[in-house]
Amino acid sequence: MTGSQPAGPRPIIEATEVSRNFGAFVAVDRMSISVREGEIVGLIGPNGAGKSTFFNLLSGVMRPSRGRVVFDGADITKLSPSKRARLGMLRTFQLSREFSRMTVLENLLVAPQVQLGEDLLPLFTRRREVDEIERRHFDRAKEVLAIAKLEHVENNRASDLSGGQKKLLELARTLMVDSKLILLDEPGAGVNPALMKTLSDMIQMLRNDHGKTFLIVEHDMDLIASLCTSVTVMAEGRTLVSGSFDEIRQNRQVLDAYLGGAA
Amino acid sequence: MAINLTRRNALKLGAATAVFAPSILRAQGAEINVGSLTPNTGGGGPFGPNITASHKRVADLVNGQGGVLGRQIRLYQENSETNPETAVRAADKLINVNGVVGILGTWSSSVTLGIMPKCQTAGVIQMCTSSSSDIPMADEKGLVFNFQALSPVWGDAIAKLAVTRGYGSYGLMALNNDFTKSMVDAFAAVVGADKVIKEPLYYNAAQASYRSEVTSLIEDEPDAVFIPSYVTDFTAVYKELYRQGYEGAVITTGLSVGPKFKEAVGDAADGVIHGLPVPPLESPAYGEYLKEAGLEDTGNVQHPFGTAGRDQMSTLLLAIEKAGTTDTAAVAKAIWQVTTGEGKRTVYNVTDGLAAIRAGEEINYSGASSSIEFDAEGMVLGRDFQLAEIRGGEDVVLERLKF
Amino acid sequence: MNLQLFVNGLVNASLIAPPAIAFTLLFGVLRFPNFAIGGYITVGAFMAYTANVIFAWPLVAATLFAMAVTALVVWLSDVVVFAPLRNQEPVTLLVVSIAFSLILENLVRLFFASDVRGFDIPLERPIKVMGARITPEQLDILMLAFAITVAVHVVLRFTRFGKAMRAVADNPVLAQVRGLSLRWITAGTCALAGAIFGLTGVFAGLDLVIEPLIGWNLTIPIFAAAILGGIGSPMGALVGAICVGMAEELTILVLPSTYKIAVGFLIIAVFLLLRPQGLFGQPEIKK
Amino acid sequence: MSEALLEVENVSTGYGKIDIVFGASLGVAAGEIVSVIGPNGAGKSTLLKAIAGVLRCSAGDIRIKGETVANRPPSEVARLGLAYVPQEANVFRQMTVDENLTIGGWVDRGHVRERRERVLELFPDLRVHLGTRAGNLSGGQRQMVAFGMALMVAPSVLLLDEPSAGLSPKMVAEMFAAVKKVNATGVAVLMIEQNAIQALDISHRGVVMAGGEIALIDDASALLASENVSELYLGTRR
Amino acid sequence: MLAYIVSLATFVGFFMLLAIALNLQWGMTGMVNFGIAGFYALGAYTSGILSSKLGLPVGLAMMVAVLAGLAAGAALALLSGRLRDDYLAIVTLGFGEIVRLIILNEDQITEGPRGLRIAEQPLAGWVSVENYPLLYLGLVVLAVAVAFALSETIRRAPMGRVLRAIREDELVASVLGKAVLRHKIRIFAIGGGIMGLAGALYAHYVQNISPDVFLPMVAIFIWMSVIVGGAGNNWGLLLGAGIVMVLLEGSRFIGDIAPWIDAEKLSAGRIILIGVLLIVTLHLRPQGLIPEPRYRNKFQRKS
Repeated sequence: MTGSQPAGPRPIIEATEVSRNFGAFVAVDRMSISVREGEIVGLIGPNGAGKSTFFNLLSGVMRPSRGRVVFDGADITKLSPSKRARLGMLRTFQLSREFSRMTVLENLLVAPQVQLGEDLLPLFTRRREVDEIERRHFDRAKEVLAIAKLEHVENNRASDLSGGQKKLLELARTLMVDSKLILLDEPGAGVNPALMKTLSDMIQMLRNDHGKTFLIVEHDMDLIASLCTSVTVMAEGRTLVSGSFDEIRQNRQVLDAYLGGAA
Repeated sequence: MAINLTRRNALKLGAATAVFAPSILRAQGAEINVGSLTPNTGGGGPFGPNITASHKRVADLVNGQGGVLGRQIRLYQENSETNPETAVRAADKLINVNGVVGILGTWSSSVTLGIMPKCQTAGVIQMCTSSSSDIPMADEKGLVFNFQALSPVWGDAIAKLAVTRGYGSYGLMALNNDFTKSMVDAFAAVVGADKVIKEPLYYNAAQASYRSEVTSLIEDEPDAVFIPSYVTDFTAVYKELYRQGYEGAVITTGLSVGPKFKEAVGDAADGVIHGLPVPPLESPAYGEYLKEAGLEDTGNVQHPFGTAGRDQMSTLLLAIEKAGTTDTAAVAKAIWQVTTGEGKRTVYNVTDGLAAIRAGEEINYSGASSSIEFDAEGMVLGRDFQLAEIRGGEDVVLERLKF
Repeated sequence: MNLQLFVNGLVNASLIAPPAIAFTLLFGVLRFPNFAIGGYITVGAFMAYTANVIFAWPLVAATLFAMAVTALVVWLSDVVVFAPLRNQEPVTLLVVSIAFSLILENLVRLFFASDVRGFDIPLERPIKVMGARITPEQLDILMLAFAITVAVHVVLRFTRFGKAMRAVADNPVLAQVRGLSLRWITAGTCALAGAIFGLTGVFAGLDLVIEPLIGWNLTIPIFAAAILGGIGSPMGALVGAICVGMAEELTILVLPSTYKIAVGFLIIAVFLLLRPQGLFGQPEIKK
Repeated sequence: MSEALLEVENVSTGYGKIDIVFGASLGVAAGEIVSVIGPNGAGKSTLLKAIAGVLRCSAGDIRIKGETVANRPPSEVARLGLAYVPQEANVFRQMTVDENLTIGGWVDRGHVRERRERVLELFPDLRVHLGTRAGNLSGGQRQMVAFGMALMVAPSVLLLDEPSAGLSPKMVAEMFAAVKKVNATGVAVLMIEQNAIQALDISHRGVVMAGGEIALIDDASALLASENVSELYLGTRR
Repeated sequence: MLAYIVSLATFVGFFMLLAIALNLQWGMTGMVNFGIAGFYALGAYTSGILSSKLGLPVGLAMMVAVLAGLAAGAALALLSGRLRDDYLAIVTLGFGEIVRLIILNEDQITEGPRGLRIAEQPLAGWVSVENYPLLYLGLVVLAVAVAFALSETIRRAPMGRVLRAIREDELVASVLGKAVLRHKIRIFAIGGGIMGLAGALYAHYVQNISPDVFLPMVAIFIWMSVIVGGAGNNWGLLLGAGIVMVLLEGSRFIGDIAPWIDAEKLSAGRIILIGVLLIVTLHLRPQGLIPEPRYRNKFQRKS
């Protein structure tokens, strides 16, 4: 399935025959996927195809019933979400989840991993270093705020943001982190078309300038078309077909199950 | 930072208390301050109010007659909630704000012992009705007077009656505290360990059910069960015993089976055997107490702790008059002088006692709770002990023991 | 002995199950664990006492009176105390409800003092069933408790009001948007739960003794039962009540009975570690 | 255009004491679809919540069929014939689809049976799921249940907050078709959409909101044609 | 009078220590703890038994008490750290009750219901007996200051930020790579240690402790302090602890002015008063008297 792609850079994440069932219901059924460094892979499919569950399996929020997930050459099937994150895998959520009683700025500052100042002892013994790191994060946060067009609300509580702003904040948070792979769960849902441009520019820039890899679940076909190097269509818990966007949009099965007559 | 804040709080406190300052200062000048710390709520809740009332009655009486040493008595009453945590802070207030010479009326041993370090440091007299044998040990300055027989005495007396009834086997169950535990030990020692069916069962107060405890207690069908306890938990336990069909004898302390118990369980109360230290019913002091408290003489014990409250306050005031000062060491010494010893004039109330002292007589106060004689450690020596059985909803006295 | 312990456990369960269900119902609509159950039960017990002993009403009439008054108290407490604080975190409201329970308990103490009391009905001797003893009164309690559980289940599942209650518990904003009056459904739930608490007060007064702490002493077992059942499910609460009731009684086989309360807690802890969502629970209460 | 069923006049509203929407006015007539578009944070959802009675208005008036509904509880607003479908949390997750529909018909319980049939005709997929808990449905199916619930009362005004969010392209088309079908029976529809172009395609008029204010109200076709609007709010990609 | 104020201030100090600890656990991290009395008792009994029965120097005994609280906190969080709020409430409450039951029942070690007498006091003999309470108050104030400084440092540092993030949304925090459980265990342990310290200070101050002191009521008062003062705010809770204690104690004076009020009614009234205070405060100031400060980055002002 993924063999149709030309041999290129090594795969950053590889899921092999991953399954997950809830009782008798099989949400993800022997699903396999492979994403290579620098790719932006779109994961699309009808509602209820198991995309979100599959994301949960990749990011460690759920454990697969069967199958194996390899990230950057290491088997991470049984690792906790935080350990995966520290290896360089990040994700966002479909319904944005912000730290609601913290300010927008704080939401960003909390994101960078393994901060010295998060331990107790360095607060007393290595104050200067802690401050330096903090300064660096602060500067970075300012840049990210500018990119995400959230500067004017940096001191607002995250709970006061509108739905679309929360989405942006969530994406912005991933920019604070040094990661290799970013899993985006419907980044475009509820985002205004004009902002969608900002969003797609951000993703492009991250890939081109920073060499990041993306796996994106999305319904907005424009976004998928403009960003993705390849697309996998999921239905009923497994891969229906994968290939380039143009190949996909010609596929009869895909048209019937997902795109409908519209595309 | 925090130092500042504490200071600020302290200032705020100062401001709050300053409101009361005038009365406090006046009190310290002319009046004699006495503290009453009684269990008006919590485990001692059923008994505290009687003690409180007794303290107040005696103080009012004396004030009406011109006070002691020509000074009025100012009584400060606090609730210990039968909780040593609260009691310590209440004692603190009595000692440091009200400047009391003595704290009267503590009931449970943990409260009496809990406030003892504070009282000892400040040199304040304590009068209590507690039964822990730790009390004399903890009292290093000879300032503590106990108006209650220690619990082994209870167990001993009750057990002796049980033996005369010739029960073949006993089940033991008790509230989990010092008072009842040592009573169980004393009881078992008298009836003989071989007659005790199994290890005593201890339970905590305020349980949501006592079912399985009772089941286990009567499993081997002992002839009699001994359950030293307080009224709240005993009532629940007894109901359970009755409902599980126990037909043997039920023996407990008199504390558990007051009128409220009889009211609560009705006719089922018949047959319960109980004992407790009692006022000498024939004593004039007890008769006077009943009148003061507005009670009918039923020929039965009423207010076992209320009578002690009367004696505490009376004794303290007599001793102050006798000592001629409120210096606590002197007053403590005078307490022995006005209660203990032979060949003195016996008085039954504080009015007569004060008159006699002023007339230069040596007196021996004989109280409503006992004749009030203290041993060298300040523990009351003799209290009558009454054993009774409930029949037809009334206590029928089986035996009255003198110690 | 073991059969007797089993019966003991059942009687315990029948005391705990109805209030655990009522607690669960209240939780659904009020969206926080209302720990004032202790206060409510105490109020119920004392109201029944007042009617039965002071007004000399028959116990059944006194019980109905207690149920009515307690229902009113629960509703008023929501309107006056809890409703204005609805934006607070559940844990804050939990602390407030404990404070409110203390207020109720001490109000009762203001009027009735701390004396022990009992209803004006004679104690009964047990009947023997296969060697285990149970009194007719306990049998009544047992059957009533079971009837209440079934009734609540039926109401929730099949009646219009029951569906409304579930809808409000599920999604209060949407329920309002669909035309359900939050005020009336909350009032109805409070009244239903209150009536059950009042009845529990009577049961407890029959079983133990009537005193201001009567409700507080039952609070932990009730809460534990509701948690074991997974808050939100009446049938779960029943099963939870049976577990807690049994656990408390069977402790005595293993440990000194002074550790009774501890063992109850330990079982809950172990259980929660193994199955954090309760017996029948659906997760998510935090926001 | 006939007289407006829903009138919003100078409404200011928001969360707590902070207003997010300032002096908004608009009207929707029977048989009309009006789409509200605008950037994130413009106050579109907030305005809808105020109309439905979920939020209080600090100023202004809202009328349905001439009767003031501003600051009345949502249950009363619903009884006056307004059906609001929120964007998130729009079904009772613990209840079955059938129960959801029953609750949907709460204020008009005489017609539950026939209306359920109508909803099932509109969304045949739901028929096999009647006994399923709504929480276990897929996102698209939930959206149908939410929409279906609103149709259980034969509303005169329908408020939809992003009915197409999270739906696959195929379902988006189905959803819009359903909206159109309902509208054809004379229902006034006010809806928020990010999928602005498709939404305007089926709308009669469009409202552009920005910064908490109504920037522009015009015919849908005019908005689609306007270069300004499309650059600012519709995205340049078409 | 002064002596009383000193003594009351000392008690307020114990409350403040407990409140600071609870604020670390709940106010900042969102971990519910209704077992405060258990940690308090653990500290009190550890220090009391070690110094009075085993003759350890008081300072050392108190240090062990802190360690005991620390260890208990860590263990409890390790076991139950993943539980949701209401479940954690009952598990911690259970912990508190179990500690109390053990103290009550294992009387060979703890003296059980009759209570443990502790003659030993820290720095005894440094000053005269009359001035000792003042010295002790100084000691307590020092402890409060240290705990307060620690808590404020954590709150302002990246550590506090992570804790708040965990409070708001554990899953997101973990997806961002934060070791949620480790953070929770650490903060629960620190809180436990502070509570243990409070217990040890209490024990050597009152010199006679019994299981009745450590009822769940203690936890209720501390919760009230934190909520009234303002959760998440260290200054607020100092104020809250002060108010609750002053009201609790200050209402005693009502009996002095109005001696005709029955003592039983008065004490019922006092509890009612405290309850009403909590409810009224929340009605008037939903975030507490001093709400949690909004975060400002220290670099923000400069830029």
